[in-house]
Amino acid sequence: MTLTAQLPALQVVLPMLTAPLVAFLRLPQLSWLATTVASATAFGIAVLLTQAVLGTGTLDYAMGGWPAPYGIALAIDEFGALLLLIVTGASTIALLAGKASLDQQIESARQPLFYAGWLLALAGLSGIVMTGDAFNIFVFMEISSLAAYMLVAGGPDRRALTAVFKYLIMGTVGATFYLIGIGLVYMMTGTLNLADMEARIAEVADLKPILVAAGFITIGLALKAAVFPLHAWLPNAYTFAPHAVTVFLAACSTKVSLYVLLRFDFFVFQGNLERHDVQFAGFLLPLALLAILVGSLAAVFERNLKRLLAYSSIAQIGYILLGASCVSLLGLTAGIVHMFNHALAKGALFLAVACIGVRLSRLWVDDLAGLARQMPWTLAAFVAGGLSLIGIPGTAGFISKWYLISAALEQGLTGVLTIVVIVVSSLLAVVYIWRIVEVAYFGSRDAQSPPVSEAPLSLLLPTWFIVIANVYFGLVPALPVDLASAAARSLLGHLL
Amino acid sequence: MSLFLDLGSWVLFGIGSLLLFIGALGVLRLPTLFTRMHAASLTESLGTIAVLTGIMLQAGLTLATMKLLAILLFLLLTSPTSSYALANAALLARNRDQTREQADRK
Amino acid sequence: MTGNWQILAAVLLPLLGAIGIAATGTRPNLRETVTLATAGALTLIVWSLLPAVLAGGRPTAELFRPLADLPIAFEVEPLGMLFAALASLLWIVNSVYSIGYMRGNQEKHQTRFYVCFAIALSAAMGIAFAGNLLTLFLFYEVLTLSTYPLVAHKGDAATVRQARVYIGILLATSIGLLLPAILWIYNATGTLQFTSGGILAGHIDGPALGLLLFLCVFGVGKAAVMPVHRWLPAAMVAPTPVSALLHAVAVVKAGVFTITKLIIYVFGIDYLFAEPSAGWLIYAAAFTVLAASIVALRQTNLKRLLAYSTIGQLSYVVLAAAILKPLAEVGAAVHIVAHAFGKITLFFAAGAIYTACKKTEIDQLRGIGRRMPWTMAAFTIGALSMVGVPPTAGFVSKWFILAGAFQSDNFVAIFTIILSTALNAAYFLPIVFRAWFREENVAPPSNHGEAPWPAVLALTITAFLTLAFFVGNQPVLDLELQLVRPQP
Amino acid sequence: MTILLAVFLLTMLVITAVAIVRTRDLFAAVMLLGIFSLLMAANFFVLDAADVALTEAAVGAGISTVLFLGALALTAARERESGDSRWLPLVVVVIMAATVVYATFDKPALGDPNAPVHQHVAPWYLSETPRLIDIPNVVTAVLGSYRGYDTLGEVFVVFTAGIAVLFLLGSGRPGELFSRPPDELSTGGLKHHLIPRVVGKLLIPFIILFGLYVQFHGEYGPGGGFQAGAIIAAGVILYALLEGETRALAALPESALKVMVIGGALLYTLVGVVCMLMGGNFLDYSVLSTNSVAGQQLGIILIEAGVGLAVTGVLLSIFHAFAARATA
Repeated sequence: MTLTAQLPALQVVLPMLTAPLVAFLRLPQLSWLATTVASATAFGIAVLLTQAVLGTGTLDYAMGGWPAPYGIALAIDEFGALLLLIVTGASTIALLAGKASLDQQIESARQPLFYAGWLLALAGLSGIVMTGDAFNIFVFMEISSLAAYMLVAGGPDRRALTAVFKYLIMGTVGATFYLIGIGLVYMMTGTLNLADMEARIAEVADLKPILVAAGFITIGLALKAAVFPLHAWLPNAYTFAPHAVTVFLAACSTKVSLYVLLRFDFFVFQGNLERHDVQFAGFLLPLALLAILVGSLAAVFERNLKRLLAYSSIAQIGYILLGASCVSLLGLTAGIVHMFNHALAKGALFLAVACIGVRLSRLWVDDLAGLARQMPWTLAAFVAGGLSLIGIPGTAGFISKWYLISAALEQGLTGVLTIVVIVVSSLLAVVYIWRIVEVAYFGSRDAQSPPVSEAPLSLLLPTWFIVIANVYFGLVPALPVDLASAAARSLLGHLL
Repeated sequence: MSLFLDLGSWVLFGIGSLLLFIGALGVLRLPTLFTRMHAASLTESLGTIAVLTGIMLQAGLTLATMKLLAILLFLLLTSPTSSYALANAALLARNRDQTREQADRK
Repeated sequence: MTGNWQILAAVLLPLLGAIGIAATGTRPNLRETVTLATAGALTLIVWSLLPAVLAGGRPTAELFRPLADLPIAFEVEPLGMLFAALASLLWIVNSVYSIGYMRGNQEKHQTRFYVCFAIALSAAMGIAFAGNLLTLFLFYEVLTLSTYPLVAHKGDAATVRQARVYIGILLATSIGLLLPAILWIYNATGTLQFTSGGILAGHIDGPALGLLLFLCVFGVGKAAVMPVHRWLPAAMVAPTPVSALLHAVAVVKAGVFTITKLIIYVFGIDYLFAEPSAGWLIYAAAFTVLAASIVALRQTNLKRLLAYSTIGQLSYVVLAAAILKPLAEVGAAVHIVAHAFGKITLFFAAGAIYTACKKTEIDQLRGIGRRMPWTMAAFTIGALSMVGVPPTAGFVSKWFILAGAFQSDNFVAIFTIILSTALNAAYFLPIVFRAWFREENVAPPSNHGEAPWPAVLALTITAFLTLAFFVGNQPVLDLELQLVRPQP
Repeated sequence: MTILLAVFLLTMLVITAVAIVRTRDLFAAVMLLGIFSLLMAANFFVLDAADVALTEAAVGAGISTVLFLGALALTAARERESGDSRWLPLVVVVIMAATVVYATFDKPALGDPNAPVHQHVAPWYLSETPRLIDIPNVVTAVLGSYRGYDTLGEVFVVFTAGIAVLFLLGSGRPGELFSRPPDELSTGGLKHHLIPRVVGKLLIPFIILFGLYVQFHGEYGPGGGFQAGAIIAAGVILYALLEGETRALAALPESALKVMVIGGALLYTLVGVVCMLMGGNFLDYSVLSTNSVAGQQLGIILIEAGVGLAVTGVLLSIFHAFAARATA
């Protein structure tokens, strides 16, 4: 077997293998280095895999060499490749940028364990994305969740523990729901392999256990993905986590859950549950719209910088779901592209927050008064990220808005309502981003507060790298759009 | 022969069940912790012995009997010990409470 | 990045200039040299495109291709050529004036000012040369964002509040109305390419067309058609060179330019003319013209008066475009130029007065003509141009608009133009009268003369241009008549 | 008879669950949780899932109880009255229960040989395992080889939990897992009580021996690394309770625990990597030996050893982290 053929396995095994080695290192600096190298290598593997997927289509890998329904199969299609890029990319950038910030927030003695947790989260998330097996998803979901709880709990504020407790309870309930659903499906089909499940479910479609399973799986994953109104755990978890962790998790963790949700609801259940698209439009569309409005409104009235961005994330998750609930090629493309673009925009914003966090201990909007003069590059990056979030043309955010509105236009009259909501929430985004920009640029700094210098270069460079990526993918979005439309096509395979 | 064994085993079952029932009744009806423990620990040992011996009679001289014998040995060792530990803990806790009360009164 | 190098240079050069300005921020003289050199070079490049366009050529260029069939691409056509030529020319004059004004008033953050100015010019070039709606929208937003720091320049609480109104209205209308309109058009026609004769024919008709026109007209907030005009008076908190930029060089011009371009190249004049549901536009424009003039009558602050005058004058352009007759479209284009010359002169004069003696109210201007004769002479010329008196630029454009209105017997338009001319005279002439023929009622803080020489030089040039355009408007007409002449 | 037993056990389960929710005494809740696990294990046994029953008994009733008690030593023993209404959770739980009951309406009967689970993958496992792997306990074949990747994931779930606990409760010094208890305090526990010490010392060797039996007997009967790890860890914890932390750490020192945790996790992963290096897929044990069946068996033994090591190490580390915190 060539190395290329082994890449799918290596993607997960590499961070997994590094984690125990990193965990008990005596040198914190070395543990960071090892983690970063592993993460960067994982990103490299993800790039190679994406190339392979774009070249030859879905990659399959039989774990243990056992054929599909009997063993566990990895299956990476365009959707998975896109998510892998997001996960590994976010991890690498957050590690590169987060060094200075993490050194401040995590005691050096606890760092090796922290980085081991980071690698486990990375392995867990990539594992979920790659696998083609329902139970395997659960196992890796557990790894990533446990690791994520730990990373969030690393925050210096004691309230991080309360936040994590809520996150843990909600996450466990979500995972249990998912497991119940899987159990029911297994009872009716006798298989755990997603592709096999999809084929065998046809015989038992619309029986009660399958219906209930679909409900449990959807709700469980929606909980993990913080879909409104199951989002209560998210704001505080993002707020009190160490800044670098927020960058990492905000960019990818909820998206991975949404990815599983879409794979189940479209790939496994779509063709078999009667009038499935109508259910989507009936249940998820209103939720998505509400998420967008409520999240944006909460962000407008929030005074804590990180929580503000967290509420904005809830709204953005709504966008992704909105795209999916159009149940059309364009809509799914929009939702999936937005996964990528939102990761870019939120990544840039939270990185800028990390830059500020290195210099300021309190992160309320008022604390930023006049900061733009002292940290011009950081605030400029924040503005750029904000523009992308708003969806100004020339940034990545615009591309997803464009596809979303196009998808809504296809829907006729209900689409008009959708467009109104998108437009209103974009305007709310203008309001909440602009409030910060205004304070930072035109507020005056408290005379007593000590002078603040620009963030270290090690943080600024990755931040600006992502900012430039925002612009680049706003102008040349071929890669995410191609992947997303291919992914949408395969998800909708049954209906096309 | 087997009839006698059967009969014997059922008698043992009856005795064991009765002892366990009395023990349970004691746990429910007796007034304090120590008296309740007294009821439970005493009857439990004998009751278990009776029931397990009954099962052994049913099984005859097989591997199962050997396993049951091991279980019986295990139970005979652990159940009094755990009773002891429990009583000890209760004693310590009561002492602690009393010292606390005395401290409160002062 | 392919195509005509001049177009790409025109868009990218100001950006390079902005970097240069930022890099030389600590040395003001060098910084100003960079600004002027960039402005000069830009003007040369833009004007070098003119012969080709006059000869009927349509140079094109492409920058990126973000969406499969929607490139960020440029195509120079007469209307955009005119706008770009105008904006680049006025940038030089405005820069000269800015140097005088900013130094004269010892403004802070001058580097930021010049950087944003340069970015705004880049955006203006992008708007002017945009080959499709997406490109236009992109640069339209860049223009909004880059002018925000200029408007909020002073940075105190009141200024920031007004700047919030500015950016709020402009972003809200563009994202809320224009973007859905663009998507609608794209969804219906499958293209966003600007095409002679429009692209909508056969795709959208009836009330939907009226609705789309509504989205477009009010989505282009920069055109300040009432009721989305509020940002323009709010932006008066900005330094005067910025007001000049907003009112004459780029921003509002970009607005009316966009509407005119949409009407000609997306809706199509003939298609829209035949569609009764689009008829409301002329009323909206007429209402704005008259209402703005009436509001202007009641202003006591000179710059606010000028702002409301601009709102009225902008709607002339919209009105002209909405007449939907060839001559009126030419009039719309010419009025963009004419109003630019006149209004920049007026603002330069207002800024010069502020720099010299910190006067902002109309009532304080009595007798000021004797202290600042050059400035007030230029102001007078600008005011006459606004009213439309020969021999000023304003007369030329009004002539064409009226001719267009008669072409279609559009009595609403004719009536509006006549009445508003009277109103314009009613609010401008008293100022001129007071400045020249009344005694000073308040003693100035110092015995001042004219403003710093760069400012006076700049306003003299623009006043001269206002006069010169009356006789030398032939090139502009040649250019713009291509709009209505069938393509070879 | 089986049905009767199942109904009885399930009824007890519900009663215990309700009691756990209702009690405010957290010690009582912990004890009830132990009972709950034991009932659960019995239930699994009734359903013929002996492996699961063993794990549930060892982990749920054994280790978890100790860890809960360790946690209680760090916090209060009584639940604080919370102002939140309990109605919403109750409603949610009732709806969920009703939904699950609703879902069972169309389900195949318990033990129905025509149920999909008995028709698709399972028969293949039963018929092919003798040929491919040749061990009597098919469950071990499934867990160790067919779905070995899942098992690897589960080991890492345990590992992650251990890392998380050490991160939160650990010593905070580089290279040290948990703070050491001061020596004078280590005289606590039951060290001066003759009866438990004698009985404990008598039992501990047998517990460990049983653990090893479960570890290596996994190919033939119920058992395997998870259960064995939990049982051995329970034995060591018992020793720690009787003799004090310090003696337990002397018997199985921190460095040994570290080796077990890292070594266990790495052993499993590296077996997979070696398979890759030898030309197979990840965790494809067939290539480990010239004979693919022998390779499979070797692989399973190795990874089970990894599981056992890692689970023992992690559980003990977690226990020590809690205990050290409680005494310190």
